[in-house]
Formats: sequence, structure tokens, C-alpha cells
Amino acid sequence: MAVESVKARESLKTLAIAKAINESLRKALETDPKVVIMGEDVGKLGGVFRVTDGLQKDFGEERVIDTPLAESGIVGTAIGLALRGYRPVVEIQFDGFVFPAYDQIVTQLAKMHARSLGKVKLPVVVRIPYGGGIGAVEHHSESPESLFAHVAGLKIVTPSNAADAYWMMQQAIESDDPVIFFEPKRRYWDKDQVDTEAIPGPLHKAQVVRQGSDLTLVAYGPMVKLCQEVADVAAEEGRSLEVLDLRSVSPLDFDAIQTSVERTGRLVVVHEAPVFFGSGAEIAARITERCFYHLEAPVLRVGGYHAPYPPARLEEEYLPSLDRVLDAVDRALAY
Amino acid sequence: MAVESVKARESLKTLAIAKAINESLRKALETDPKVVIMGEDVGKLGGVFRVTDGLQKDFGEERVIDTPLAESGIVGTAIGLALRGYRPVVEIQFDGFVFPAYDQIVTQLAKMHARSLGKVKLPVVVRIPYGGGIGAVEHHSESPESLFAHVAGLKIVTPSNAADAYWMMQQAIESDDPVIFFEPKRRYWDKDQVDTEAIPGPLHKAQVVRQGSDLTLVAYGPMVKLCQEVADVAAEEGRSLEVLDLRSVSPLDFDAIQTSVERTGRLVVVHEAPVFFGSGAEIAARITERCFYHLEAPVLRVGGYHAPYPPARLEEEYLPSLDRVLDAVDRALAY
Amino acid sequence: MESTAARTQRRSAASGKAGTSRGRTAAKKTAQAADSAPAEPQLVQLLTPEGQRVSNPEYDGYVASITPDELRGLYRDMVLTRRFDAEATALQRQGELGLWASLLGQEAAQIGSGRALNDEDYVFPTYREHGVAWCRGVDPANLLGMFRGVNHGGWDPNSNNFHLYTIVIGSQALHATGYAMGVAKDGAESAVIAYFGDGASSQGDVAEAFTFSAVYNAPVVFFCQNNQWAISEPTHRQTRVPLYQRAQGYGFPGVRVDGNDVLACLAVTKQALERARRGEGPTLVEAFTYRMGAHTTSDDPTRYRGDDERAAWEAKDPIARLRAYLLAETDTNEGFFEELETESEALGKRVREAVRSMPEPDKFAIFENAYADGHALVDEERAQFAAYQASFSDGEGV
Amino acid sequence: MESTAARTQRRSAASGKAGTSRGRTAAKKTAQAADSAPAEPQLVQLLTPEGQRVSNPEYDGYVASITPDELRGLYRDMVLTRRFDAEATALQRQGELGLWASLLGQEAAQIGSGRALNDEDYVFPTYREHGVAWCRGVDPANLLGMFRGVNHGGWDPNSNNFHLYTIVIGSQALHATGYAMGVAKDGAESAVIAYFGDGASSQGDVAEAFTFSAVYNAPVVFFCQNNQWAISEPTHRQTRVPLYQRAQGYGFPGVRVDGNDVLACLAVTKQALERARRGEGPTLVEAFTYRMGAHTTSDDPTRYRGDDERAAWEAKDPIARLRAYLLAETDTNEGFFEELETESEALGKRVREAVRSMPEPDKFAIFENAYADGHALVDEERAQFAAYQASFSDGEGV
Ligand SMILES: Cc1ncc(C[n+]2csc(CCOP(=O)(O)OP(=O)(O)O)c2C)c(N)n1
Ligand SMILES: Cc1ncc(C[n+]2csc(CCOP(=O)(O)OP(=O)(O)O)c2C)c(N)n1
Ligand SMILES: [Mg+2]
Ligand SMILES: [Mg+2]
Repeated sequence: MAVESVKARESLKTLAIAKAINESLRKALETDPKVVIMGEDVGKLGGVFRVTDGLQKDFGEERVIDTPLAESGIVGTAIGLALRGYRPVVEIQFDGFVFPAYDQIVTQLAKMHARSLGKVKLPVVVRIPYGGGIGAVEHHSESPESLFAHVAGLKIVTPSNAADAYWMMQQAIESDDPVIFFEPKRRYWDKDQVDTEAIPGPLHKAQVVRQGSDLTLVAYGPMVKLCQEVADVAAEEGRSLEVLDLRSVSPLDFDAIQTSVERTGRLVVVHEAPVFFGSGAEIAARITERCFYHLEAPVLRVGGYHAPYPPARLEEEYLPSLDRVLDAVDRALAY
Repeated sequence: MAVESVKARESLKTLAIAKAINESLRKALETDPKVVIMGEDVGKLGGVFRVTDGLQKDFGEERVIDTPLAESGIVGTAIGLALRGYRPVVEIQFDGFVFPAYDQIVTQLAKMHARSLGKVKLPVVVRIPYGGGIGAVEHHSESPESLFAHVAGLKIVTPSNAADAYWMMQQAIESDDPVIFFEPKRRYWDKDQVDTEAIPGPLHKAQVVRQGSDLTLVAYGPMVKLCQEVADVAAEEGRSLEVLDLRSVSPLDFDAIQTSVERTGRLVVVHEAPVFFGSGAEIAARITERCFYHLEAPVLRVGGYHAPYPPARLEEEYLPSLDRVLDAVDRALAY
Repeated sequence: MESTAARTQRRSAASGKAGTSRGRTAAKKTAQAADSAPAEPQLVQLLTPEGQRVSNPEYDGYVASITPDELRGLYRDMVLTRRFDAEATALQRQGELGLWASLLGQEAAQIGSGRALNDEDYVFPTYREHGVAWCRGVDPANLLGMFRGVNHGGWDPNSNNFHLYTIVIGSQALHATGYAMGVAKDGAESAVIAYFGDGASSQGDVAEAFTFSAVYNAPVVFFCQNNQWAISEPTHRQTRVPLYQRAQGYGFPGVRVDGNDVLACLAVTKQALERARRGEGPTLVEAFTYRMGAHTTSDDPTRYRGDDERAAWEAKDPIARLRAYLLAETDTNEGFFEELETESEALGKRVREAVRSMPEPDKFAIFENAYADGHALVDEERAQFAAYQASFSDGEGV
Repeated sequence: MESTAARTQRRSAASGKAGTSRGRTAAKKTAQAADSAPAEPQLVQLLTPEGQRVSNPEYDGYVASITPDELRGLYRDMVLTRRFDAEATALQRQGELGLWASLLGQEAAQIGSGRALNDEDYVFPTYREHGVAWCRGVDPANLLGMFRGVNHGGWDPNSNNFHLYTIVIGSQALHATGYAMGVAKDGAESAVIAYFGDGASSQGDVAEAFTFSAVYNAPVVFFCQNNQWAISEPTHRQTRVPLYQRAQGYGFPGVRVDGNDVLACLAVTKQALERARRGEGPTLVEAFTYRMGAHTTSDDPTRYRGDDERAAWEAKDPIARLRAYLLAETDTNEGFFEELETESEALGKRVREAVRSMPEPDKFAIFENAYADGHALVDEERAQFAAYQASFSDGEGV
């Protein structure tokens, strides 16, 4: 057996997304003494999803910091730590609890680099487990990415699989810009192979996760897996769908979408967030502008409704499902 | 002179937008003892834009309430007052200062009616002077309407002229839903005729403010006037533009836009807010879906850039201007 | 009836009062007590863990006229609340509920404060106030809807003056304050009470509620159940001084009460509510208690706390101590306890059945109540949803 | 050198200390003073409005070794700051600035606290700290960029350890706290100071900064300039008790200082900074002062306050009192004042010219620094913008 392949095998691990992020954080803590983890219950408990499991034990309370229960305080002090040269990775416990920190994120975190004419950098990562499908109570299943994407100064990324979770977290921490890192909580336990010595691609580029020729399906985070399933079913019906995992919501990789749509002529965008003022709107608007003469159907969007996220027993109706996406695919193909 | 026309003349006043809102608030205070005004400096000072001028003097400190300097506190206590049967109209001093209240608006104000299965109503109006063009310092010129429109449970309106300002405020206060009332601050001093005894049209319907046949220009709030000017200039060049004043951002009056676009075949949306994830995206996406076979050009958007609102001496470059809108009109017509 | 010890205590309390130049608030007095015994600030206590009645001159009056029947009523409330709570935990394990937040250990804090309220008073709970809900007459089964996932709040807040549970930590403190501002505007003589936890004390919203209530002198009682933990974080992660002291800096009294002593909680809350109704503004009550169980059924407390702590608090159980007192000092006989046992089981059964027979929500409920006055987009989406649903039945050829 | 009166004062302060069982914080002592004189809590004062030095045993030490030259330095700082401020107000009237927030009246609070800082200390100002900026060595002309509208902050925060002005009220209190947490982590022996106003004290962020700094024992001084007004709202709209007392409820000392007394501000801030550097955590300093002018040049204070108030504060002018002291107690001669007058005028001229010659920002600056590592959309929009700009020159046929 060649030396190289042994090494390759050692760096290949099968990890769930939550564990991949955990290992990524661990590596960052090891590599850069300026990295600190902050948040509610991130210490002994390891976070409510165990994403920071074991980190405080191994790196101490000065590196992995349980904070008071105050999200504005968490992000606000993380900004201060970043000004002092630290690289804080803060955890917001659930999507619905980021709003007390919204002011600090929007008026301070996003704008301080520009305000300082570039003198100050804020390498802060805000981790947010997001999305539904886990049968939770109110405020635990939302997808607020649009509310951050509209704000210049922030970068928004969201992995759909363990390998991306691992590498995108490394890259987010290395970024000198603030990054909102949305973690697809209902996929936390999905496993995948992660090569911890791979050379990752760029953080903000989309990936074609399935090639196809009849229609392009675009998704990110928790919806990528669904779209792959949709493509499987459609294939059985003789339809060839291309699936793009956007990975980044700000910036959006319009070039990649355009390339695909120029070939397929049809586009369906899928996300859990409400359709109204959601990412699908921005994608539809810009791709229609870029591909006006290529599109054989309007860009269709599948997402949440314009209503508060419903109680758990209704979430399956609220969220994009196999059938709802297939329905949109059918409608797009019918043009 | 007939009695009726005397009466008509009495109810016709020429008012600036700020004064029209002031009179509207005064009328609401007179009509409904449950209406209260709250905010920073709304009392003796009459607000930094004098929109509440004289109201505390005439209605007392129990009706027109100077609050501590805390926006979350203002909206949070307004919710409590609404639960007690009051109809609070709260003022946020400037667009950039609404974010400390964002959590209360998004997680409480917007969702409490649904949370209570309809048992509880929150007739709260949140007034926000918004937009740029007044040469102000940071945080005083922003257009955050998208950040509210994406959130179900809120209604978002914004008048472009004094008559609408007067009547839409009446209707917003009468609404049993929470309404975010965006006031175009750079137009506060623009005067117009207001008939205080008119029968106003529905709050959430768009209005054709200029008829045309070559292209539809859609705008709201401060950009309506600009679009009318654009239409004037275009008319000189022989182009007939239809101008729609949306008036409401949530709900959006897609029917009205559709009707116009089905005739003109071209649409340009103009707003001050950044284009990325802005209202233009939602309008473009939905109108393209509705009018796929009518559109002869992609829907084009003119708005702010994906960068923090710039310092005052650059705002003219940042904001949609006559030339920038004309440029988009030209591009749309060139298809 | 008063023991010498009690009288001595009263005298020292009185002299403490004289020593303070203003000396008008409980906060002040308790704070001074704290100064002289820095280890643990003095709790207001009327019943020892062993169930012995101790006198406290400031608070005795609030429970002086309480009858044995009323005492048994408090006992019954606590037992039934605990029984209901246990049933809910069981229902969660059986998969009938998605989640449950147990109040185990906090029965005295909730029943004591809940029974201090008048009908006209208004309650703003967080998500663990099942005992207070019980006192307000909210049907326990209705509390379970949100934990089962059929709604986000299954009762009409105005039926029992008991607002919906609030999950975003601290928000309701401001709602309570605003509501109380409204009460004052109305010239009504009722009070408002806001419940929150030790963790919540760190939220900006709670601080803003303190500011607004003090500035407007709003008739609101802030009832903080310091159950020592905010999920995995101990209270010293939220504050380095006792929480009740927070109030002083905002200009209103704060008092720490033994949260496992139902009589003390009743008395302290009554005093605070009366202050509010008299127009003397807000009070912060810190009920010093313990979360005996996990944070919620999703939590695993073995990861962050030991058994010793729990054992120590077990000895301070709120129900056991009232039972001891009832047995020693009143004419309560075994029959009472037996009947209560039967009633408990009946409650458990009723709740179990109510939950199991809770109707599934209608699909279209997604679109209901998003708005009070309607919204064009909701109408459009509802129609699309209906058409989409119908497409399945069409497919099946009807 | 010490008068009998001063000695008496020291004795009574000492006995005050003995009377407190803990008696370890300035806050405690000042609070007790407040109790016995409820009308106005005792201010720490070292110079009377008439310019007489009064002794304060707790704080004398911090200014004991100050030389006449240093006193003249403080005087010079205040005079030049006021001159700069007046120039900026004039420039606004002339249309050179869009807005100006004058510090008139607050010179002592800012120079006293600013001169208490070491070079390594870090400052988080709000938008009115022109005097503190002066102490840090920030070029006054650079402060004007944002008020002229050419940038949002025209200096490098790390050049002088003076952060950018923060307009969103209260936010910077958390940044200061986080920065201080970092200082502690680094084991550095410097301190951080956060400036904010009486109005800001109501913001949740400030409360959360108190909580975080207390829990982590961060080396931060909260310096609240209570200038009696938040635009049109008097301080009693923000609190019903003196603001410095807020700190107690969070477990750290608070002290009220005469904000028009530069020596007292220097001493009190030094003490607080030393505590921070020694690892004793945060302190809240409330500098009791007055905003002599309008809130900003956009404001019209005649709508909400009378002239009497201003007149009463005029008699407490920070510059006049130090001048009186310099003349009475040091060898300062007229020449010093004359030279300073000349220096003042030169400063005014320099600032005026600097502002008038400030280059207009480049159009493309809109896109600069939105991101540190770039962003595809910004690149795309910049390119479109360039093409659009170019279309005009094309149009002119170039
Ligand atoms: C704003 C917000 N942040 C985080 C959470 C997640 N969360 C739910 S309960 C809880 C701890 C609350 O502790 P405490 O206030 O002491 O109340 P307890 O649960 O002990 O009754 C946390 C962090 C939340 N619900 N809201
Ligand atoms: C979050 C926020 N809300 C409102 C404002 C508008 N505003 C600017 S200054 C000010 C008053 C500030 O008063 P204070 O904190 O006492 O400081 P001072 O201006 O007196 O120095 C207000 C309300 C703001 N800048 N930020
Ligand atoms: Mg707790
Ligand atoms: Mg002030």
C-alpha cells in the first residue's frame, strides 16, 4: 500500500454534520489561539445540539465561554473581542433567538469595517442552527437568511453536508468578514465522508450536486437533500433535473445558476423560508435578467407561506416537500 | 355658493406630509380615547421632525408619551398597552434605530395574533421616518422595508403624498393588525391638497399616478415623485411611461402591477433600499411569473447598492436618480 | 400565640428599620441583612423546610387570617400541579408531546404567587408557569397544545387574565409593563405580574422593563423564579450579586423569598401586589428555588450538574414541608390526603385522555390568524394551497 | 496645607465607612450619603464652582502630585476643546458641516476622564467625545469628516486606541466590554472606558454590558455623562433614582462625580481605571454635568427647556472654575492665558482650513470597504456603476 493512500485513508472520516462542525471548531481552536467560542450552554453541555461537545473540557473556559442569556450581549462583546484581535465564533441557540442580536449584527457587525474605512476588521462567525422539520415549538424552526442577506457587510453561508460543514466552517473562521453560518439543524445527524486534509473549493461558490438537462433545481442547506430526492423521482419519470447546492446566500453564485439555466432553460428555487421577499425572489429576478432569452418558463419558487411558522403538526404542510417541489417542476416543464 | 361646495372647501387643506400626519394623529386622538402616541421626544419637542408637534400640549402626557431611550422597550410596552385595549402609535426616531426593537416586532408584534389563535389583536402602528436624501449622518437614511415585509403578521405601508399620509395613517390606526408606517422623510415638507372629509380608497391598493403605454414604473414613498419626474422627461423624448404608486409593501398590490404590465409589457421597479433582496426582487419574481408571456424585457430594478448607506456627500450616487432610472428605462425599452 | 423567639426577631427587624434613614422598602432591609451575613442573603421564610412556622414581622400579616382550609387548598394546588406536571412528562416520553418543561420543585413559588393574585390582576408567564396557570383556572389540558405541536398557545388570554406562554426569553416583561401602564391609565386598581427566570434577568428587555416600569411607576410585580439554572448555566453566569438586588439600581424594592415556602411566596407577592395597586410602582421578587428536573425533556442535566445539589434541595421540598405543617398544626386528617390522591389520579387521567383525543389541526390553520384583517398574499397562497391539495384527490379520480 | 474643614470632612467620611459593614466601594458610601441628604446625592467634588479646592479623603491622593504645569495642561485642554467645538458649530452654520454635536459644558468630564487614561487604555466613545478624542491625540479635523458627510469615521481606531464614534445609542458599551474581556484574556494591564449618556442608560445593550462586565469581571469603566438631557427628555424620563446607583444591582461600584470639576473627574476616573487594571472589574462613573447647547445643530432647545436652568449651570462652568483656581493658587500669569488665546485662534483657523480643503470622497468609495475579503455582488455592481459613469463621458463624445 502506498504511503499516500494510507494518509488519505486516515484523513477520511465519516461524520455527521454536527460532529463535522465540532471537529472543525476543534481544529480552529488548536490552530489559532485567537479563536474563541461563545454562547449559551456551549460549555459543559456542549450546546443544545452538542455541536461544541467536549471543547470547553479540552480548551478551557477562557476559550469556550458560556455567556449570560443575552444575544445582543453575545454578539456585542464578540465585536469587542474581535476589535481586540480575537476571532469569536458565537452560537445563537436557535434561529428564532437571533433577533435580540439583530441590531448589533446589522448596525455594528455588518458596518464597522466600512465605517472605519477598512481600518478595522471583524472576523466574527455567528453560528445559527436553522430551519424546521424537527417537530419543535415556536421560534425553533425558522429560516431567517433573507433578513441578513439584504444587509451589506455580512456574508451568509450554509452547508448541506458534513464535508462542507467541516470546510466551510474553517473558511468562515478564516474570513476577515463577519459570516453568518446557518446550520441545517434537521440534517445535523446526517452522515457523510469528510476528508480533513482535502483542499476545499472557494467558500462562496455553488456546486452542481447532480447534473441534468431539463430543469435546474436550486437549493441550499436543508433543502439540497430534498432536491436530490426530487431529482431521483423525476428521473424515474424520465426527467433530467440538475441540482445546484448554492452553499452561499450572500454572495449568491449567480454565475453558476446562469450557466446551468442557460443549458436547461428552466429554474425552480427551493427554500424553507417564506417565498415572499425570500432568496428565491432575488434569484428569480436576477436570473431572469441574465437569462431572459434562455428561460422557457418563469422561475418558480417553492418555500414557506406568508404566515408565522406553524405548530409542529402542520410543518410538513408548510415546508417544501417532495410533492410540492415536483408540482413546481411539473408546472415549469409545462410551459 | 352651494352649501356643499363651502363644506368641500373647508375640508380641503394644503398640507405638507409631516403636517398631514400630524393632523391625522390629532384626529385619531380626538376620535378614539384609546389612541396613544409614544416615542422618544414626541412630547414637548414634537419629535425631531415635528410630526407630533403640539399633540402633548393638547392631549396631555397620558396620551402623548415621551419614553425612555429604548426602542425595544417602546415597542414591547406598546404591545402590552395594546393587550390592555389601547391603540398605540409609536415613533421610531430614524430608520436606523428600529433594530433594537426588531426582536419585539418580529417575534412578538407580528406573531401574537396567530399565537393566540386570533384571540388577541395588536393594533399597533410603528411610525418610521425612512430613506435618504437629507444629507444626514450614518443610520439616518436607510430603507429597511424588506426586512419587515418578509415577516408575516406585519403590514407595511408608505405614503408618497400628503393626502395619502393623512388617510393612510387614519386607516393604519384603525387596522387591527400591526402596521409599520414608513414615512418618506425627505418629502416631509412637500405640500399637497388634503381633503379631510374624503372617502379614502383601500389602504393596500396601488394607485396609477400617471398613465402610459410604453413601460410601467413602479415605486413607493420617496421614489414616486422621482418616477413622475422621470416620466416627464421621458415624455419629452416621446416615451409614454405609466407610474404606479404602490403605497403598500405588504401586501403588495400585484394585481395592479400585473394589469399595467399586461398593457405596457415592460417594468422597472425603483426603490432606495438595496436591490439585493429588496422589494424589486419580489415584484420582479412574481410579475414575471404572472406576466411571462407579456413581458418584452426582463423586469429591471433600480435601487441602492449592496454596500452600507454611504456618507452624505455620496448619497446622490447611491440613490436612484433621474438619470439612473432613465438609464434603466432605456435598457428595458431596448429589448 | 407568638413565641418569644418570634418576638425577638420582630424587635431586631424593627431596629434594623430604625437604622436605615429611609427604611421604606423591603429591598433595603433585606439588602442590609445581606450585608451582615454575606454568605447567603436572607430569605423571607415563614415555613422552615421541616414545616415549622417562623414568624416574620413584616410578612406575618399577609397570612395571618389564612384558615386551615385555605392551607389545604394551597397544598392541594401544589399536589395537583405536580401531578399534572408528572403526567405531562410521561406523555412526552410516550410520544404524545414533543417537549415538556417541567416545573418540578417550583410548585410553592408558583402556587404561592398565583394565589396572591386577584381575579382582575393580569399574568404574563414564561413557559414553565403551569402552577400559575392552574391558579388562574386555565384548563391544564389546554397548556399542552403547544407542547404537542397542535398550536402555539391554546387558551384565550383574556378568559383568565393569563397571557400566553412566551418563549423568547424576557420579552413578556415589557408586555407586562405596558399592560400595567394601561391599567394605571385606566385608573383601575389591579396589578400585573410578570414571571421570568434567573437566566432571563440578563436580557436587555428585562432591564428595559425595569426602566419603563420605574419611570412610569407602573403597577407591575416582576416575579423571578431563580431556580439556580438557565439550562446548563448556573445563576452566577448571569449575575455576581443576588438577583433581587438588581431592583435597587432602578429605584424600586427587591426582595428574596424562599421559593419553596408557599406561605412566604404568598405573603411576599401579596405585599408587592398591594404596593402596585396602591400606586407605589414595581417590585422585584426573587423566589429562590430549584429546578429539580431537566430544563426540558430534551435536556440532560447529568452533563452539567451533580446529584448532591439536587439532594440538598430535595430536603427543602415545598410540598413535604406544608404537609408536615398541616399534620402538626392543623386538624388535617389522612382522609384529606387520600381524597387528594384520588383527585390527582383523576386529573392525570383526564389530562391524558384530553391530550390523546386532541384533534389534529386543520391543514388550513396555517393560513388562519396570520392577520386579523386579512392580507391579499395570504388569500392567494391559501387558494394555491387548496388547489394543490385538490390536485391529489383529482389524481385519485375522486 | 489642609484646612480644618477638610479634616472634619475626612473624619466624617471615615466614620461613614466604619458604619458600613462591607464598606468597600465608593458606591456604597455615596449611596449612604444620598440617604441622609435625599434632595441631591453627594457628588465627588475637589474644586468648587468658585474654584476653591476642597478635600476629599478618598480621592485627594489621585491628584496630590499634580503640578501647576499639569493643571495648566488641563486648562489648556479644556479651552482648546471648547474653541474647537465653537469652530465646528460655526462651520456647521456656514454650511461646511451637515451637523454638529457640541460638547459645550462637558469639557471637564471629558478632559478629566480623558487625561486619566494611559496610552494602552482603549476608549469607546459615543458621538460627543471631542474632548476625549483630543486627549487621545486624534486630530480634531479628522473628527469632522463624518459631520461633513465625507465618511462615517475618519480615523484609525488603533492609532490612538480611540474607537470610532458610535451613533446607535448604547451599542459601544458592549464593544467596550468585549474588548475588556479580551484585555483580561491577554493578561494585559490596561483598562477600557466606555462613554455614554444619561439617555443611553435606558438601552438594553447598556444593561447587558453591565451584566457581562460584572460576570466576567472585565476591566472596563462605564463613564456616563449625565448632561441632564437626552435631546428633549430630562434624566428623570430615564430613571427615578440617581444613575450611578444602577451599578450596585449588578454588583459593582457606582460613583457620582461633579462633571464640571476637571480634578474630580480625573481622580474618580483614575481610581476606577486602577481598579480595572488591578482586576477588580467594572465601575460606573456618573459625571453630573450639563449640555449647555442644543443637542445638535438640528435641535431647538427653547421648545423644551428654560433659560434659568442654563444660567444656573453657567455659574458652574468647568473652565472658569479652574481659571479661578489657577489664578488664586498657582503662579499662572496673564501671559499663559494670552498665549493660549493665540493658540486657540490658531487651532480654530487650522480646523477651518482643514475642513474647507477636505477632498470630496471618490464616487467609487461607495463600494470600498463594504467587505474586507471582497464580495461578488459588490464587484458586479461596481463594474455596472463604472459603465454607467462612463456612459456619460461617452455621451459627451470624448
Ligand atoms: C431569546 C432567547 N434565547 C435563548 C433561548 C433558549 N432558551 C430557552 S430556555 C433558556 C434558559 C432560561 O433560563 P431561565 O430564564 O433561568 O428560566 P428557566 O428555564 O430556568 O425557568 C434558554 C437559553 C430562548 N428561549 N430565548
Ligand atoms: C438606538 C438609538 N435610538 C435613538 C437615537 C436618536 N438619538 C440620538 S442622540 C439621542 C439622545 C441621547 O441622549 P444621551 O444618551 O443622554 O446622550 P447626549 O446626547 O445627551 O450626550 C437620541 C434619542 C439613536 N442615535 N440611537
Ligand atoms: Mg432558571
Ligand atoms: Mg444626555
